[in-house]
Amino acid sequence: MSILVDRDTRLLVQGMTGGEGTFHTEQMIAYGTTVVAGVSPGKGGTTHLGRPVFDTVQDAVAATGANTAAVFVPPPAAADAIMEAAAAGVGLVVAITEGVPILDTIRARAFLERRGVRLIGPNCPGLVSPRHQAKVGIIPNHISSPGPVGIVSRSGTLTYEIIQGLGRAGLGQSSSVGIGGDPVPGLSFAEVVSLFAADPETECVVLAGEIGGSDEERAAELIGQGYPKPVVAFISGRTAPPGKRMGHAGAIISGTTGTPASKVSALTAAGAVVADTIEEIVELVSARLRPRAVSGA
Amino acid sequence: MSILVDRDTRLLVQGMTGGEGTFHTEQMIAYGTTVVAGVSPGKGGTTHLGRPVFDTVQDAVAATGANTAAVFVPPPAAADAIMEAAAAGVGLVVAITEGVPILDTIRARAFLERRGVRLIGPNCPGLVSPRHQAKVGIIPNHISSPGPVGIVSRSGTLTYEIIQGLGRAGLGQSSSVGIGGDPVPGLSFAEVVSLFAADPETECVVLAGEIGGSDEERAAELIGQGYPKPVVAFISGRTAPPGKRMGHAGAIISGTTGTPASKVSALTAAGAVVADTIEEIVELVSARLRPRAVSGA
Amino acid sequence: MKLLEYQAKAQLQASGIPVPDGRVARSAAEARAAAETLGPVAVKAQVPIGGRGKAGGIKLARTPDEAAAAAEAILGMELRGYRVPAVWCEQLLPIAAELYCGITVDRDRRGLVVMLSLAGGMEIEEVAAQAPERIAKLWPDPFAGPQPYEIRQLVFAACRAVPPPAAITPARLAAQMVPLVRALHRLADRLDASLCEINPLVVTPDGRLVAGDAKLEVDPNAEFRQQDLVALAAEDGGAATSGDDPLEVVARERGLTYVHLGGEVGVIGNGAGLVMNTLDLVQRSGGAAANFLDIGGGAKAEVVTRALEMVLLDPNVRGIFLNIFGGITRGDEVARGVIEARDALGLDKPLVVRMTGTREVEGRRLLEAAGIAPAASAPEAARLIVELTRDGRSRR
Amino acid sequence: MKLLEYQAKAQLQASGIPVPDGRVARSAAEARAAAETLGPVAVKAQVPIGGRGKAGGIKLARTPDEAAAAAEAILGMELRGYRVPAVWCEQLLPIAAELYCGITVDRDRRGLVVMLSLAGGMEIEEVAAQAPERIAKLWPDPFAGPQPYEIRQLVFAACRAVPPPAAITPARLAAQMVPLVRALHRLADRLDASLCEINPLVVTPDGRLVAGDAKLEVDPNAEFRQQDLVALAAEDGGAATSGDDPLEVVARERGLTYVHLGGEVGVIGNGAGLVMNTLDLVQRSGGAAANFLDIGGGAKAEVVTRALEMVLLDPNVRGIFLNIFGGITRGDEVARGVIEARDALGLDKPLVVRMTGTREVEGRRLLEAAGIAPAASAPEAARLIVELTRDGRSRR
Repeated sequence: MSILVDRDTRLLVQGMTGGEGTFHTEQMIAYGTTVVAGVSPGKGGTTHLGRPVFDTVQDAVAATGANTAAVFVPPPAAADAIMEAAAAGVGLVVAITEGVPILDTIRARAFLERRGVRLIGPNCPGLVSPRHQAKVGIIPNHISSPGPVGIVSRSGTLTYEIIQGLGRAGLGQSSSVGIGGDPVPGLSFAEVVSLFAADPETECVVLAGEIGGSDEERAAELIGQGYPKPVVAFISGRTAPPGKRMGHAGAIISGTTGTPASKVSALTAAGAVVADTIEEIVELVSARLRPRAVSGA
Repeated sequence: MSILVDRDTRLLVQGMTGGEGTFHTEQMIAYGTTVVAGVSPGKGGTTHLGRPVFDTVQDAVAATGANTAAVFVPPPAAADAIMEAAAAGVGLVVAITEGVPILDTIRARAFLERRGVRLIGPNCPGLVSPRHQAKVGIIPNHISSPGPVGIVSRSGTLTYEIIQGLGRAGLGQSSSVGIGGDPVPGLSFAEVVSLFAADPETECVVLAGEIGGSDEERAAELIGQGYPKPVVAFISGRTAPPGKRMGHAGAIISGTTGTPASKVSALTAAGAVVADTIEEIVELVSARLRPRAVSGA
Repeated sequence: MKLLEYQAKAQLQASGIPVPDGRVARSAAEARAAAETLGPVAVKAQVPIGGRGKAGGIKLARTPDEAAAAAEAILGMELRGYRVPAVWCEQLLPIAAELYCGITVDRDRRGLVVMLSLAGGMEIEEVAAQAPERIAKLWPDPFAGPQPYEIRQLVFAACRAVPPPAAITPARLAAQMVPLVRALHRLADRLDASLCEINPLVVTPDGRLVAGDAKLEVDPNAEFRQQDLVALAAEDGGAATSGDDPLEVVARERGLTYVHLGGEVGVIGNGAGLVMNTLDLVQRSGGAAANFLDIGGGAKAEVVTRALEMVLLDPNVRGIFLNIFGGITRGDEVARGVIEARDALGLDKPLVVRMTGTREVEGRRLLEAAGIAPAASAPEAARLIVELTRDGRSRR
Repeated sequence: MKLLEYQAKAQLQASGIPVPDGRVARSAAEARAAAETLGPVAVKAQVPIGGRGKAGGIKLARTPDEAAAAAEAILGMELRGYRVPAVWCEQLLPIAAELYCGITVDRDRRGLVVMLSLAGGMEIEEVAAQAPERIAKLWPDPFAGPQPYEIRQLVFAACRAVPPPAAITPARLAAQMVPLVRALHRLADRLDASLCEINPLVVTPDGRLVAGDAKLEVDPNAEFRQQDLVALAAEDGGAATSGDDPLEVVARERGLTYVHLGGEVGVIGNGAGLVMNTLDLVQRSGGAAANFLDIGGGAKAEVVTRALEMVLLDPNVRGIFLNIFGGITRGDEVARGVIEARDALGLDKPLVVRMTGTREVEGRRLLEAAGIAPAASAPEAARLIVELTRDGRSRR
């Protein structure tokens, strides 16, 4: 059993017959994910990549018992696809689509929350649990390996960097979760960090945040309340230009949170160690997983 | 303990400072109901009928611990008032207002259902539980008396007729509930009938329905599943002109339900006795509460 | 309140739903002019009833002359009690199939329901009665409205129930129905429509959807915030209501809930349930009610006066049964209205008042002081008024 | 995408929110004509920045001559990098108090937030920082929107935090704020606004609310369905963007996510996090990034070509660091774009490519075949490009 996907995951792919959908579904199948269906309105009754295609998620769930959905549909229809999956009864929706209007995401997120359905993304790379050969999303197949590190990150490409860096040091992952880079994501850092706390496969957590918002600060609050596992954090964008201000309202809402300094100090105060580079993440994780080797060095 | 209101009821009255609100709040206080607050936006901080008045239900609940709301505000603002009460944390909202647009009621009803808050009305006379000296609404004070009969009715004035008829025969009520005459009511016949089933104070139930809709049929379904108490039913409007048809859609939706014949036969099949007049209701209830006296007559 | 076809179609069109091009004509000349612009047209009587075609209220016209002749024939004709004030001249549609799409209130589900059937057209009610499974339904969330995925589910379900015509694939139908249903729902929401119906929803041979007919009914409780529609419905000389019973038209103008029934006992009461029960009581006593008149809750003296005046407009009324059980309505107010009306109108017909409930004592005292003896109970009052109206004696 | 004040006010007015009467003027003559109609006016520079008054972008004019002079002075001036293309001449408002009312995205609460403060006006940001409790907030349900009762709660809370001015009672403020906030929220919803702000929201001495200024920002992700606004923002010669960095203007026209930073290392990568980290790496290696350019997920060869072209428009760029970690983006596509661009542009500056992830092997093979050796890691690539740009040597 993993945190969100495992051998019991039965995945349907919304937008499977499109270009990106096809490519990444092939990759997920190759990785070992149990892909049971595709959904493309109007293509019901056909087959694609050896999987049955349905007009609606409702039909796909009824016919295949799918319990997880990956969304590869274009931005104008993405939020609707997310809600469709949730209404049809899947328990987890992973929305890869980039460029979803924020008001759409806000509504879809609220819709899923009311139904107790988990959302990852949108604008995210998805997640992978290597030991279970279960991947939902677009994290490249060859970089992950099974191991004790749980990764949660806002950025897709940084997630890959961290996976690869850990891998080169011989450190595999329990699960790697890219929660997405949009201002309003589905699952938050704090929620994934909570899942890792209860996950026996995870021994150390890597949290890779970014400037903006205060989700990292929220996760720090949780970690500060006595988190049972070591947490290595990383904040990217420390030298990036400050984002465009959103009028007065942005300042009123964000207050003093959102800056790299705010995030680093909140995480440090909570007991996490904060790495300055991806190489340092790898070193710090190694040290926490093999404390004797380090103290004896 | 009664079904919905009792000595623990702490009532706030929305629209208490208006004409109808004032009159009926006086009546409720006179009856013995614990009225703790009034709500009239802009009149916060004043006192009316010896009760504090607040600008918002939120304030009223915070200050007085009100757990029940009566709504006397005019139709344009009634649904909003209902939702305000529910959002502020009361458990029961009794909406007296007549003439609420149906789409407003639909939304308010859904809003309350999601929060697990009970709604009675709108366009209803409210309810009274004589033994507990608790009345919320506009049922005249002097007609009710404590006793074993639970009444649930769509029509306000018919409710009074039945209460009065029973009273003249020496039969008091456990609770009398007017669920309201609008096409989309809050609590349904079936829901109130369920409450009476579990209410030790109620020995016999009077269900007074009307032509239109199929709530009586729904209650009959429930009663048919082995209801533990005798039910005397009454359907008014048997000689009334058929209502205006709502285009094709009305026919498509209503099917064969909604006619007096449909209701009478459903209730009879479920084991209820159906009275033809209010006088007959009284006779039938008497017979069920004092079977020996009747069989010996 | 019902809108006429052309009014409803204007609302649909403003919402982005395709409707055929057309013109309103109130004379043969106007119909001729319309046909000159539009080409072959259907000339359709503008009355708020269904089945106009079967009743002779719709004629096809290939030329302007035919259009003028059709308008000549239809204008002023009476269709189920409605005199036709105007015709709608509309370009003929090539029809591959007729669907049904409607939104109305589903009392059982406590919300709006969207219905779609590929077996639309004139026989939809039979379909509903005989094969309800051929109609797909969707109950949208009252705050969110129908979501695109729900509408796609509706369309694919409707296409499973009744195979779509060759002119349109399920996917193409879904692509057009998503915006159409959303627009229709927004319209229902914005206009407080208790019915918003397109039947037939025409599929053209090239696979487009066009509203062949349209019905729009507005919730009377919402008229206070739909004053534009109230004005619209009153246009065309109150076309939407002009065919009603003349007494009911007067009652509506006076803001009274009145239904004309044709008997001799005028019935007034407060609360629909009580008035319906009063009708039942009159019938049981061997009488026939002249009308249903509900003065509602909280009625003031002035409303009672207007109600009495209204009932007396019916020349068949031989006496009045006023049945009041006060809750929000107060006996003293009612009594004042009764006395005022009697005095003002010089009432010379039997009046039986049954009054109980809130301010009953005060009300009875007022009535008695004015020489009107209230009856002891509703059944007794019914027996009394039937007796009094049967032999024509005045109670005064 | 930001609208100018006059554009935002037109949207408010169409939504039923009161705004002062005004005219746009693009010349002194037009400003004079406006003042002749309007009387005494404020002449306001139309640039998408705050604090225009302090920067000299707003002048009061009592006469048409003064208005012409004010327009003459303001038109064409540069305010924080924006050249003023137009002025908004607006009737002077009598002001009893200035409130703040805004709707924006609250990332923490995962939804829109409505904010109201009776301490509005220029100092609202200080209020937010020093006394945030003086700003009342409401988080509406994303489907239902703000309900009247919630808005009343907001208003009464705001009046508890800051006492209302004598000109208006809390009840009267609530009565006006209910429709105003609902209209503002509908506007935000309809226009995909991530910010919809009225500051100051003026209370006139007779207790009316009028929008003294207005800001409206549209979510760039929603531009596909807000084409009217895109066209509007482009009017006035692209007024809303004309003051931006010229390279950024070009990038926006080309559909690229580009921020000009001023250093000498051009940075291109896929994913904001990765690009930000790349900037960090360049800085750590002692270099300075010329720009931030995120080609996003799933970029095709053609996008890579455009990105390289874009970066090379900056004359300060002495070399380029292309950092790709393929997920949805594929290495072979990127490699093709790099090769195409190099050949088409005759690239003569150092180019360091770091590529890993999806189709990494195919991408590296293509690059190597074209004579471009990919770097082994991102830190190594950063060190390399900084070294190459520092001494100006070409890697080719």
